[in-house]
Amino acid sequence: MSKAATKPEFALMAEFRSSRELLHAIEQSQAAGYTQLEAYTPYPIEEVWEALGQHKSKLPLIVLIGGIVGAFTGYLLQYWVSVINYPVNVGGRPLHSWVSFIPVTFETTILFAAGAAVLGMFALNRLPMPYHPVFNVPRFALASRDRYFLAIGSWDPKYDRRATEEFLLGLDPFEVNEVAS
Amino acid sequence: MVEVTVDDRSLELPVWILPGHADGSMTIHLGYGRTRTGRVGSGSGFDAYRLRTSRAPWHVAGARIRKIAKHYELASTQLHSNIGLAPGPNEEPGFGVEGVEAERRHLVRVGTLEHFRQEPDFAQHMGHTPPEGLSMYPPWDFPGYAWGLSIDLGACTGCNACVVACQSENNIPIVGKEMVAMGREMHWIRIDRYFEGELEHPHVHHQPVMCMHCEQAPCEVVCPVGATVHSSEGLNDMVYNRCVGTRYCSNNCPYKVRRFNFFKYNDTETPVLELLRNPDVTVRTRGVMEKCTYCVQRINHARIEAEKEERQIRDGEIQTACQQVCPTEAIVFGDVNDPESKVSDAKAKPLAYDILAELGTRPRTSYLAKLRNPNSTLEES
Amino acid sequence: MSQIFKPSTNTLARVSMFGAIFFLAILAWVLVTLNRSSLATRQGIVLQQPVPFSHDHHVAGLGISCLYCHTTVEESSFAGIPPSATCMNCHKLIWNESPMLEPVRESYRTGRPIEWTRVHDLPDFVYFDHSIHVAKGIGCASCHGRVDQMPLMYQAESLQMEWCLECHRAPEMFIRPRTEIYNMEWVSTDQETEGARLIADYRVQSKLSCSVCHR
Amino acid sequence: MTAPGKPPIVAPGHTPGSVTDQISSIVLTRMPRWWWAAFGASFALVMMLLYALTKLVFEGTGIWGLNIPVGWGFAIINFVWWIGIGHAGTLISAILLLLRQEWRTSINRFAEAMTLFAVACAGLFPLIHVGRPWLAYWLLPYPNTMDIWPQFRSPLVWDVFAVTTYATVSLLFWYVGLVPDLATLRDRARQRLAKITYGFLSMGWRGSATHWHNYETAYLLLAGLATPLVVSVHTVVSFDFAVGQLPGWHATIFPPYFVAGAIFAGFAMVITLAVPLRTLFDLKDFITIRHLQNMGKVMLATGLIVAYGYVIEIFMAWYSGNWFEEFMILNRIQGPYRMQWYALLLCNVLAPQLLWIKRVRSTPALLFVVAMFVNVGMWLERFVIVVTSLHRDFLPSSWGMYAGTRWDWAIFVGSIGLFLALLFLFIRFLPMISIFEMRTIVPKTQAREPDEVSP
Amino acid sequence: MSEPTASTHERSFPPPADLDGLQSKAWIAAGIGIAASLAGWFLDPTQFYRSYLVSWIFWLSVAAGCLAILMLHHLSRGAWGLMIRRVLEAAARTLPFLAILFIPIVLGLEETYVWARPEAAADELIQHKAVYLNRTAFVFRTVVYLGVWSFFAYGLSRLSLRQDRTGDATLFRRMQVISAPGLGIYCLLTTFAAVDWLMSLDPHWYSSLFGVYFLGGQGIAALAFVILVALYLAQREPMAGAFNAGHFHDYGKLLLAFVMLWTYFAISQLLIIWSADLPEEITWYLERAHGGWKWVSILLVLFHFLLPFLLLLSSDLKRNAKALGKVALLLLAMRWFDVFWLAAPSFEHGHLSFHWLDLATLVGLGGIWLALFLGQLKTRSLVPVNDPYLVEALDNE
Repeated sequence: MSKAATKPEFALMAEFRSSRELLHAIEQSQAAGYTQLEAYTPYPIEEVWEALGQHKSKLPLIVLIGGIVGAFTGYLLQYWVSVINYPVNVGGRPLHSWVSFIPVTFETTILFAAGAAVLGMFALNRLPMPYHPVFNVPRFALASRDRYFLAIGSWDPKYDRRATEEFLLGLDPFEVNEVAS
Repeated sequence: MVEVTVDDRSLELPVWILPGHADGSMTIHLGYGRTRTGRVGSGSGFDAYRLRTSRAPWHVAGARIRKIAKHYELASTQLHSNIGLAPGPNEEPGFGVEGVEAERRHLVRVGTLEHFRQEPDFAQHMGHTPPEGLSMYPPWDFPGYAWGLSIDLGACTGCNACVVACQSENNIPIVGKEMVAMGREMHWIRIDRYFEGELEHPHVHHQPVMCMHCEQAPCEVVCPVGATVHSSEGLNDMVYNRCVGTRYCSNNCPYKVRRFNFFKYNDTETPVLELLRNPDVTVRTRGVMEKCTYCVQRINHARIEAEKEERQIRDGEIQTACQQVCPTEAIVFGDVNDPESKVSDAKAKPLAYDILAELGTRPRTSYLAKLRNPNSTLEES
Repeated sequence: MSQIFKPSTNTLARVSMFGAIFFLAILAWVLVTLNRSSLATRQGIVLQQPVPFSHDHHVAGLGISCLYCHTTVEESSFAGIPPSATCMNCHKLIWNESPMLEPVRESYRTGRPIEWTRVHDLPDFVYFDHSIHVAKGIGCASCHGRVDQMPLMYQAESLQMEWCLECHRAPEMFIRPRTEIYNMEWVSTDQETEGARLIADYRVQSKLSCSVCHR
Repeated sequence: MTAPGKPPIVAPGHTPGSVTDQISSIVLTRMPRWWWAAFGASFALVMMLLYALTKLVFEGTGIWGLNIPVGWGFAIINFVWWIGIGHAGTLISAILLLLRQEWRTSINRFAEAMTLFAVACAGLFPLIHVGRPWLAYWLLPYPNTMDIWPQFRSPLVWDVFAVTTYATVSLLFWYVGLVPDLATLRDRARQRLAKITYGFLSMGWRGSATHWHNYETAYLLLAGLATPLVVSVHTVVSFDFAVGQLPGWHATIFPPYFVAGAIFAGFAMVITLAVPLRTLFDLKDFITIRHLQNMGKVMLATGLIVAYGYVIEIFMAWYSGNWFEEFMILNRIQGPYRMQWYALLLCNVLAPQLLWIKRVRSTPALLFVVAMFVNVGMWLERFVIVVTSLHRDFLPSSWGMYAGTRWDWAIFVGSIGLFLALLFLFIRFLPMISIFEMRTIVPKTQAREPDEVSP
Repeated sequence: MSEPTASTHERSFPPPADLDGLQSKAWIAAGIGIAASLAGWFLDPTQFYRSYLVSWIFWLSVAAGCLAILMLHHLSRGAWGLMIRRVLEAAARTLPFLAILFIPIVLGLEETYVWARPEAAADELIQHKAVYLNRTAFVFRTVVYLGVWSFFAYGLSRLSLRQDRTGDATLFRRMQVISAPGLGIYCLLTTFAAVDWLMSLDPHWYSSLFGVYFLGGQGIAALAFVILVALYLAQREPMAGAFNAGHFHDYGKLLLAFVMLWTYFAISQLLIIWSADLPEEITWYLERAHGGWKWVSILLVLFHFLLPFLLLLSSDLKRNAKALGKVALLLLAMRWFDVFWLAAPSFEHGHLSFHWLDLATLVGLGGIWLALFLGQLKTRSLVPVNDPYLVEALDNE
């Protein structure tokens, strides 16, 4: 995967054998002043994103808004249809049969909230993104098996191709790879 | 089946044993068993003309009857021949309970004249009638006309004229024996028959049942597309062209008066049949529900005429098809908002009652209980 | 593993997602439009007739009243298509040799009605009554358009249920004095107040119950 | 972590690498011969279903055994049965996730897939049961030229919303759960087409910390939304019956009792599928006896709630003093459909009591037998509710009998074929066990450190 | 099958000393409440019996609900219940005393229950139910309910205590085995108890969901009470160090689940009855939808469901013990309103009226009950120290 060397690389990526090593490496990198870090793990590890300084996801708020919008959409649709647009006497029930409108309101609430959760998650993760420079590293396939990767972005102010590689090698990784962009 | 032999003439026939039929006699209907009457008439029933002679055209004596090892399927809209009577001793448990149940549910209410003199409104106390206006919903107003119907059970003789009139007025398809045997008859009005008393000599009561046009109709609430809703005059409208055919309304109808087009029963291809039909009533297609409309086409016609003349519809101006043909005038239709109307008059009588009133459906069709004035000496003999 | 996709796939992925949403929106719009277009309603489409009868010529040109031909409009649910005899009242004398009118003369001779192509054809489950509408102050032009300007007849309105409801929900916006029923050119100066007054005068009950039209 | 005396939820000796390889290899290698036979058989049933449906659409609902007192028959029974079966999938995934029950991991994926296919089968029936299926879209609220809308007081409209929401959310939940695994398959696949397909479907998942963080939040929120949704769906289905006035349908206990019945049926179906699959695909390391035991317990618990429903229904029918209610129960016990009722009691009340015995819960074959009883029993329960209530209601003059015709049966059996065919396709193309979640729990359940993996 | 490790023994959890003070206060409250109630009994015995019934059912719901939660905890083997197990056990052990406190209700049966009055003989429907609704059967059943519940409460408590002493790891399995049928029996009996005590106040009305609705309410009552006790204990040694935000988060989640469950039952019952509009069923709701009762109904919707539901959605609130305590207090108060709403409209069939006896009996019975509860709580270690799950439970996040 040797791309044209004229382009600057995207990042440097170190491969670790355990999550403990990865966490240790994150700590060390942050201590060394690196800020543009990203870790890749085969399964979700709360400590890793906590270590990277990600605490609260925006998603719950998005879902809450989705739910509220859904509830209003559902209820107002039924109200408008049954009371305003074409009011009809159905079995002597009142036009505004609020009791009967509960189930549909509930369902639209859930539908909108769940939609917000999924779309929100993909949007926050900037997906879909089928192409990404990290895939240029052949061993990155193991990130979906049992290996843990730490990448330092080349746009990090402290980034220096040489020094950073030295630094990463000093963390006892399995391997350090250059991520071509 | 049995073989009936009169002199040297014999005929194989199916039998249907009815309570109250005179001992040692049988009734055979003429007019069936024809061979060249077209699609519907050919080959249906048995030709009883073979048994009669010009000497005694209506009665034949000395017939002999013999059971034979053949079976013939009969179709009836009312399979429960013993309604109003207890199940026979040989019947399987669970079968034959219709009679007991019908009695217990006070569907048809009958009293003697004597009883009536003592307690004129006895019929209203036979079932459980909830207090008026008891509902979770605020009341609906029917400011203009409010159509209603009353049936006098005392006058009804069970002649079936209403059934036939309704059928021709409303383009109701004839579905044939197989469908009737499956429980898919299409009559909008049916006559429930009840026997009361001993099997040997019961009293027979007839109760015509059609759509009750309930003010709080259970059928309407459950229709997902609003194909059955209430009109401003209190009719339970059935909009065939909106119906998608969930049959939910029929399931939820306590009176089971709705009828479903399981197949395309109406022949719309044969041009000559177009002339057969009433142009004022939609010919229903396959997959839709239908039921009694109180002959809404007649109501609409009368309303338009009255409106053009800028007057109210007169009482009696609208006659439903069943009312029109009823030889005993058991059926009365009209505006219940008008206190002077005949129908209001009927409904105000002490004998008036609603069936299944305990369900809170508030039917617009009500009944007048039947009164008998038995002669005690005759009764006992 | 190695890279499966090119960098441009990212753009493609996003574009295709928004494209799909856009496509669905367009599809919905097309369906809605088609449903209301003359493809579905036949609105505005001039139909071929056995005789090219011009309402323009007869109404605007000659000043014949609607009622001259559509005689039952005030009494019956149907306005009525005139028998050939009605045509022949005049055409015995004028244009009585015209080859264009040969079908009329033939019909008159043989007694077989002319098979006109129906222009305003409601579905069979809809029951519309002309007489009550005329009696309550709905003009011919309200539903049939400016017939006096139609050389050949076409359907002026969609005749869809929403169109019927438009008037049934707010008849005061469409009602006119009874004297102006057959006046094709009549335009109200103050429809709202005038309409409300007429509604009261004519005791108009604009029914919205299903069984009024469907039974 | 592991409590004393409990079998493990993953067999010993597994590492994140080994679970990844073993599960993904099922999809990435050839299918065994039996798969083709089984798929072929179920595909044949799908063809039968299509034939029967064609007949139905061309001739009408009359080819079924329906009549006037009994306006609903097999179609609605099957609908309720299938949608009930669907419930276990979402429930295993969502509730057990919320309750932090890690044993869910190895069965959730395929249980969710089961949900989707069951909902697909269920969704078929309301569509085809109507007299004019080509107009079924009238149940959807969309602006139209008639200016008419669905009637929102009808439970069938609630059903439309509930079932479509359920199908959509289940699909999203399932897909979201699949994304990391699709990335795994993308990374393992050898064929170019497979790489591109899995790559496309995984949307470029990288497993970065940011990804996982949002992902975990989303998954948890979805679980939190899916749980009340599952409850609501069968509740709405129960409203189809309960809001009517018909004795045997109108009972306030119906919502919780239907939900419990649905979970009961759903877990029975999961066991019915899991027992053979774990043998056929050699998944005993992941779907262990512990899973079967736990599912047995859930079945027992929900079975008891269903039995509670029966008891309360009978008691209240008497206590109400309402003769229609009392007669309805008497008719179940003595009426012409009494055998169905007794069979239902045998299948749903008596058979599950075997699950009190640990031996039964730990023996796959016995568990399978009990699950089959429950599958049948829950179908019968819906038969009893739908048919036995309808056939003798208020007016004895309108009573009648009902029996399914061969077309009823063909469509029912065909829908089972459709379900199985979809399931076999799923097994062929997607990992039936969540790989990334197995990777998550392996380090916790195994004493060893993942460091020991060879590169 | 590991023997408990030494680490669990290192800490002990004796009840804090100021429980005694609290108990004394409870007795004082009981004294005042009882005195006032007695005065009320002289003035207006009918009102006394009715208020007493509501108060008794309220406190019983808390105690019996605790038994249910206890069995649920054993059954699920969850670590969440360990920290509150002793509270649940202590509350459940008060059940026999509540049986004694049932005696006044028996004495005033005719004042509260229509079917117990002589004129009920004229009512056909009540006659139909007389086999079930009569004085002897009613008392017998209540004795059975409380007897069976007490049996389970004491059985589980004893095993739990033995576990403290012996550390026998098989005991928790035995408690689980008891809890499985126990919970089933509990639900069935509570259903009938709800029919007896509350539904039969209006002997013409019936709803098959009623028992489940009552069960849902019991869950809320018990959890709200337990949260308040946990909050109290968490502010004192030795539990101050033991309780953490994670525990309250779990209780908050459970409380939320029960609030949703209760709402679900309430809506289901209303929707089914509202939609069918059967005259014999709707009377019960009509009584509660008119006059002042309408406002109590609205109060329940707002504060038994809407507000607690929205608040409990927030995980920050659930992790904040004090904030959670406030929600729990609100819900406990709403539990009383719910019981009142279930019972009182059936007494008067008319307008809403609060009586000072409602409060007096509530305080009197509550004082007695709390004192009994604290007395039970004091007798044991506040945490089952030898449970194999304890380590996991203590560092629950």
